[in-house]
Amino acid sequence: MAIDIKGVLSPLSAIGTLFEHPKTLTYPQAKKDIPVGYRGFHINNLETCIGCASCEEICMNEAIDMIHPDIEYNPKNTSGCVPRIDYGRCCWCSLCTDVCPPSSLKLDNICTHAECDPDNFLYMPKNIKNIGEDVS
Amino acid sequence: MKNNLENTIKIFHGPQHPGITGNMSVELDLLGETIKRAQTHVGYLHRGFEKLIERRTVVQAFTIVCRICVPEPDPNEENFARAVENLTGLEISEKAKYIRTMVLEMQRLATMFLWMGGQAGSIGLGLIPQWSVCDRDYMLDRFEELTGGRVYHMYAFPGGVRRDLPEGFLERLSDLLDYYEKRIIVYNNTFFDNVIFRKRAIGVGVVNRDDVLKNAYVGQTMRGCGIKKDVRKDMPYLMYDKLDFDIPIQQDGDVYARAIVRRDEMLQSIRILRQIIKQMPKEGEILQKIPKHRKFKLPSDDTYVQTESARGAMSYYMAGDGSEKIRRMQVRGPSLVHAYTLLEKLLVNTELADVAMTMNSLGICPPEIER
Amino acid sequence: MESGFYGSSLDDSLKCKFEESGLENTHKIMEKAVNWFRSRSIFVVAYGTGCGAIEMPPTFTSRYDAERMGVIGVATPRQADLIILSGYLAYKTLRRVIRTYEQMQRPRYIMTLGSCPINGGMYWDSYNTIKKLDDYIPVDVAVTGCMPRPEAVIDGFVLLQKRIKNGEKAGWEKYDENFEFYKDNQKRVLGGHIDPSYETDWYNLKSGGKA
Amino acid sequence: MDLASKLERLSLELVQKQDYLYKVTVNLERLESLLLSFLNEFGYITLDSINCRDDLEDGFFTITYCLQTKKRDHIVMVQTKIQRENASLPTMHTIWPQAEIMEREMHEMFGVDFPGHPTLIDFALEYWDNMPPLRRDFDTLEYVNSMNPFRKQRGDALDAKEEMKKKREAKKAAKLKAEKEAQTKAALEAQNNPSDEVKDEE
Amino acid sequence: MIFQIILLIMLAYVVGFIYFGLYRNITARIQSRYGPSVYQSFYDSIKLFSKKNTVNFGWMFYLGPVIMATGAILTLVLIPIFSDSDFLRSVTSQGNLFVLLYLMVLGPLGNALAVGTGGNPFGVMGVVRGLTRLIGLELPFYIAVVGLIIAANSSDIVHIIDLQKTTGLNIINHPLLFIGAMISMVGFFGESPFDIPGAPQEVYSGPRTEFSGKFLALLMSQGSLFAFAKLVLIVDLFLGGADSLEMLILKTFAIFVTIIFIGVVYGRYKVEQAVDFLMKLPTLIAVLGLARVVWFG
Repeated sequence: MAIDIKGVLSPLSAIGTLFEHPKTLTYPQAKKDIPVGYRGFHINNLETCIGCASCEEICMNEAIDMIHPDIEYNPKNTSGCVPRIDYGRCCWCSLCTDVCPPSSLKLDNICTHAECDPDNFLYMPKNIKNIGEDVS
Repeated sequence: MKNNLENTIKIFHGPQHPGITGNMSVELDLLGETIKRAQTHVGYLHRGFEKLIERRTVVQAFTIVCRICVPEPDPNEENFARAVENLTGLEISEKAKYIRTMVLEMQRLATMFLWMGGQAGSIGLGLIPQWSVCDRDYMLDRFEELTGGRVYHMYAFPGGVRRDLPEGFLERLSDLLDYYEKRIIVYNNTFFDNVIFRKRAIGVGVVNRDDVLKNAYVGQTMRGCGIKKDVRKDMPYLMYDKLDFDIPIQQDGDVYARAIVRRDEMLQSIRILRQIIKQMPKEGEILQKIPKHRKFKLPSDDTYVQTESARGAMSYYMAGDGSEKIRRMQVRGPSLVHAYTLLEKLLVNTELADVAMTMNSLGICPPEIER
Repeated sequence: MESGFYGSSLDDSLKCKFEESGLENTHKIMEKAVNWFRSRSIFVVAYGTGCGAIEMPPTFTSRYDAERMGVIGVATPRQADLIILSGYLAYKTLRRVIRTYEQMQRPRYIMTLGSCPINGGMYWDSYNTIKKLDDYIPVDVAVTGCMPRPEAVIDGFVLLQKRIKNGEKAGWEKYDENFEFYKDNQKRVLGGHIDPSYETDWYNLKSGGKA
Repeated sequence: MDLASKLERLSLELVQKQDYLYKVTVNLERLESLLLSFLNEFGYITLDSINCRDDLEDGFFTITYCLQTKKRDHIVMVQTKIQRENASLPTMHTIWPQAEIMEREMHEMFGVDFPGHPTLIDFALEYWDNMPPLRRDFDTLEYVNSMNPFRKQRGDALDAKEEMKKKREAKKAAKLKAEKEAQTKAALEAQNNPSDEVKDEE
Repeated sequence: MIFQIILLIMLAYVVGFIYFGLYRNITARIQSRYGPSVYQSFYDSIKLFSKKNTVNFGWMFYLGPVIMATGAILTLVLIPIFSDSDFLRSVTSQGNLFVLLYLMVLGPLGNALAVGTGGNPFGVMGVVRGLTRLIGLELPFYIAVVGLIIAANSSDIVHIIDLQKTTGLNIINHPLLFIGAMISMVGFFGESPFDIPGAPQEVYSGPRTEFSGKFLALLMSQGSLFAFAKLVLIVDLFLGGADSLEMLILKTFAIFVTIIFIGVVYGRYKVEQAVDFLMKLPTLIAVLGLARVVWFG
């Protein structure tokens, strides 16, 4: 009866991890830095959005609707509409931001959204000039 | 023949089962614990990708292809991009080629870590998945920086890649590789050398060497049988002909041999990545300027491209029809043949306890079987 | 469906008993305590119905470690409180999901990951996937993202725990109340074949063909 | 290449598509014998995949068999065309076992029949009673709309083109209106103060 | 007396659950994460008691957990907890090792009875695996116990404890017997490499597949009671018992941690591999120990 001594003993080295610090991110308390450039939720600078609907056109998920905004927007907006994104459709491919002519539509690095009612996933992009500024 | 199945009980291994790789099921006829017949069922993940791609333009279809195989999206993107480039005759710059090669190898490492978790979990070694999935996460962090996506990168665009390297990225990647080299020694001690894994895996799920070439088994299944073939060497694409690496092989063709091949491939991936970090050109065009706002017109022609994914050769057939849309794209992943022709054969006369292990070692990925 | 003996604490009969003896407050406190314990211990059966299955391992292993919040994976639906449907559902999967869900014991909850179960997601024009999951089974928490990061999944757990703690009306109660509605929808989309079929005689097919 | 001359003897042309990719086109009658000679004579022992393409406009399916040698250093595509109506192909599962599953899939997705194939039953779909879904005349969006309702909250979406037009027209109208108003104003002013003008003239 | 028994059960319940919580925490730390709260098992068990059961497999199915709990409680009551005090002495003196060894098998039999009526193929498969494994587990453990009985010339546990005070601890006197008993104890605790009955990758939760709600809670409670009983048994037999609560907890915890460490780092044997292993190595060690006892005293 041959005994694989190495095979029996070497796994025991794993017990040493008991005295190491855990690698866990305690998420709701400690948040990980999500790098700039992460494809998170949408932001739209209404001061520069021209309402051209390029984003609506390129989106193959038909996730983007053009609607009239409640707040003040760019007076040069050609259609008077700004995009609203259905997060029951979006796949965060960022094609809409790639084709945006004035680069007003961007992706922020905020990316968590949980909701009890599945009807509440129509997302109005936050009106922020640049990523990082005034995320409130 | 029918007598074999008398007195058997029929159980379903899946689709909701901790021991199955993804959402598929294997119908097993058991006599005691011994399997007398196995039958694969797929379709739980069928989305009709090939239909969806026909409805979309090239640019729109680009975002959908990476979903074809969930654990490793990048070979899909690479295949798609290369097929479009072949059809339209686009040439990409050297830097873009290097970046794509780097992404593919990073993805290979990440997938291998996930596989290691699955393989160890299938023999009840709950420690290794906890470690290796965490280690994979560090690679996903690098992906997050580079591509902006954690799992689905949507990075290798036809004509190049979508973004340039962030500042200091290569140094951070190099640090991660140092860490991985240390970790692989730890995994070697705790998992590959583990007496239980050796006892369970050696001599189980032996693939017949004569079948391998004819039945189009690929990847580690093939290399575990001692056949030294790899798409990266035989039909080099991107920068693989300028990089120095070996193809690890094992002779036994069992689960353990495939595990060792995978471990050695991880080391080779690290070696390739180190070379890429050294050779990465500073300057270069990231994405080809494509006239008319990234609109591709595919000629009415067809092509067939192959990429070595972490589980074997993955091929795309693509045909255009002179318009912006793709006439037909067919995916032939490594799992299709493995999950049907091979798995059904391998499981007969093994035991219920071996099912999860065998399945994991074949690298079966259900979303890619049925698309 | 429920027999007296195997029935439970904190159901209506118990409530009546408490009320008869004038102990409504005790019952309320008990219920609150039980809700707290329920929120602290959630047994999860993770059904990898779609792409989201790839973010389940990081959530439950050492990087994000959902277990520290009392969210613990179990193997069988019988023991589970929460089923995670991670991604789009093909019709074939929906049959299994309904079956799995109905095997779970009350109180039971459903959490969906990704945008696909909400409104079709990127497979909105696919002929084989479900577009609005909450028509067929009641969804308690939906997490959007493609795929949702483990952080988002944990946010979903936190939201669910808050709901359970507050004793809000959960999906399983809706399912029991509107059983006909859900069954009608299921029948409409699954064409009456709600149970999975495992009837093909593979072996005879094969040997008959090859002989 | 050696294969090219061999194929020339069979009066078939080998086309090089990419560095590692070659293509042979053959008609359906000769397909089976050609595949057999690829396997037995030319050494192409691996069947990598069978692809099917629906050329709806021309009324046929294009079938591609991808073959590889033992060395696996190049791929040969053997291509043939079959009629779309009552499509039927010889089955290859006796030669290559993996063809069984590929043909089963093709049967389900395109409705191609394989006489002699033992397991032509469901592959991925369950209780499917419509047209084979990958045929191009199957409209998946129409099927989806008949089966699954989408959410109704998005009813307030506007057509941006229409809005643009509307806004442009509104702008134009506003401009016109302004012009008109200016004109009428001027006219009114002119009417109201004819005396002034007269005076001015004077 | 009744009061003492109730006190003992409560003690075992609390200690068992906290041990289970610690088990989760230590495992989690080795897996480099934090793990759940130490009291998580309490939460689980209270939550499970508050669940509604809608499945009905008949009375036999629900008697299974009850039989198992009975086995666990009886085992617990018959083991002397403290060596020097009079606590529960009159009950423990009624039993001896043979009764205990019988009672330890009662649980799995009750389980088999219940799962058989449940009719779930995975449950039945798990039970068959469990019973097969039991054959292998019992052999080295019984041999070790027989060795101790011969050495002490008595099957009374109290006597064995008392004897260790004069002759020294059995772990030092009879190390081979201890190793044999410990290896099978790893299996009795359902730890890797002998955790085949409930292997989730193969048979879901094995025997527990159909149990839910209150009955699962009962199973968990009896599991922790029984775990405590087994730990105390090992401490009594090999570590000379304990004369105070602190000593008891210290000694049982040492044994427990050893078992956890073995369970964490190894994978899972297949059932016949497990029996094969248990029949060979631990049995051989135990037999050598027995021979040493018989020939050299």
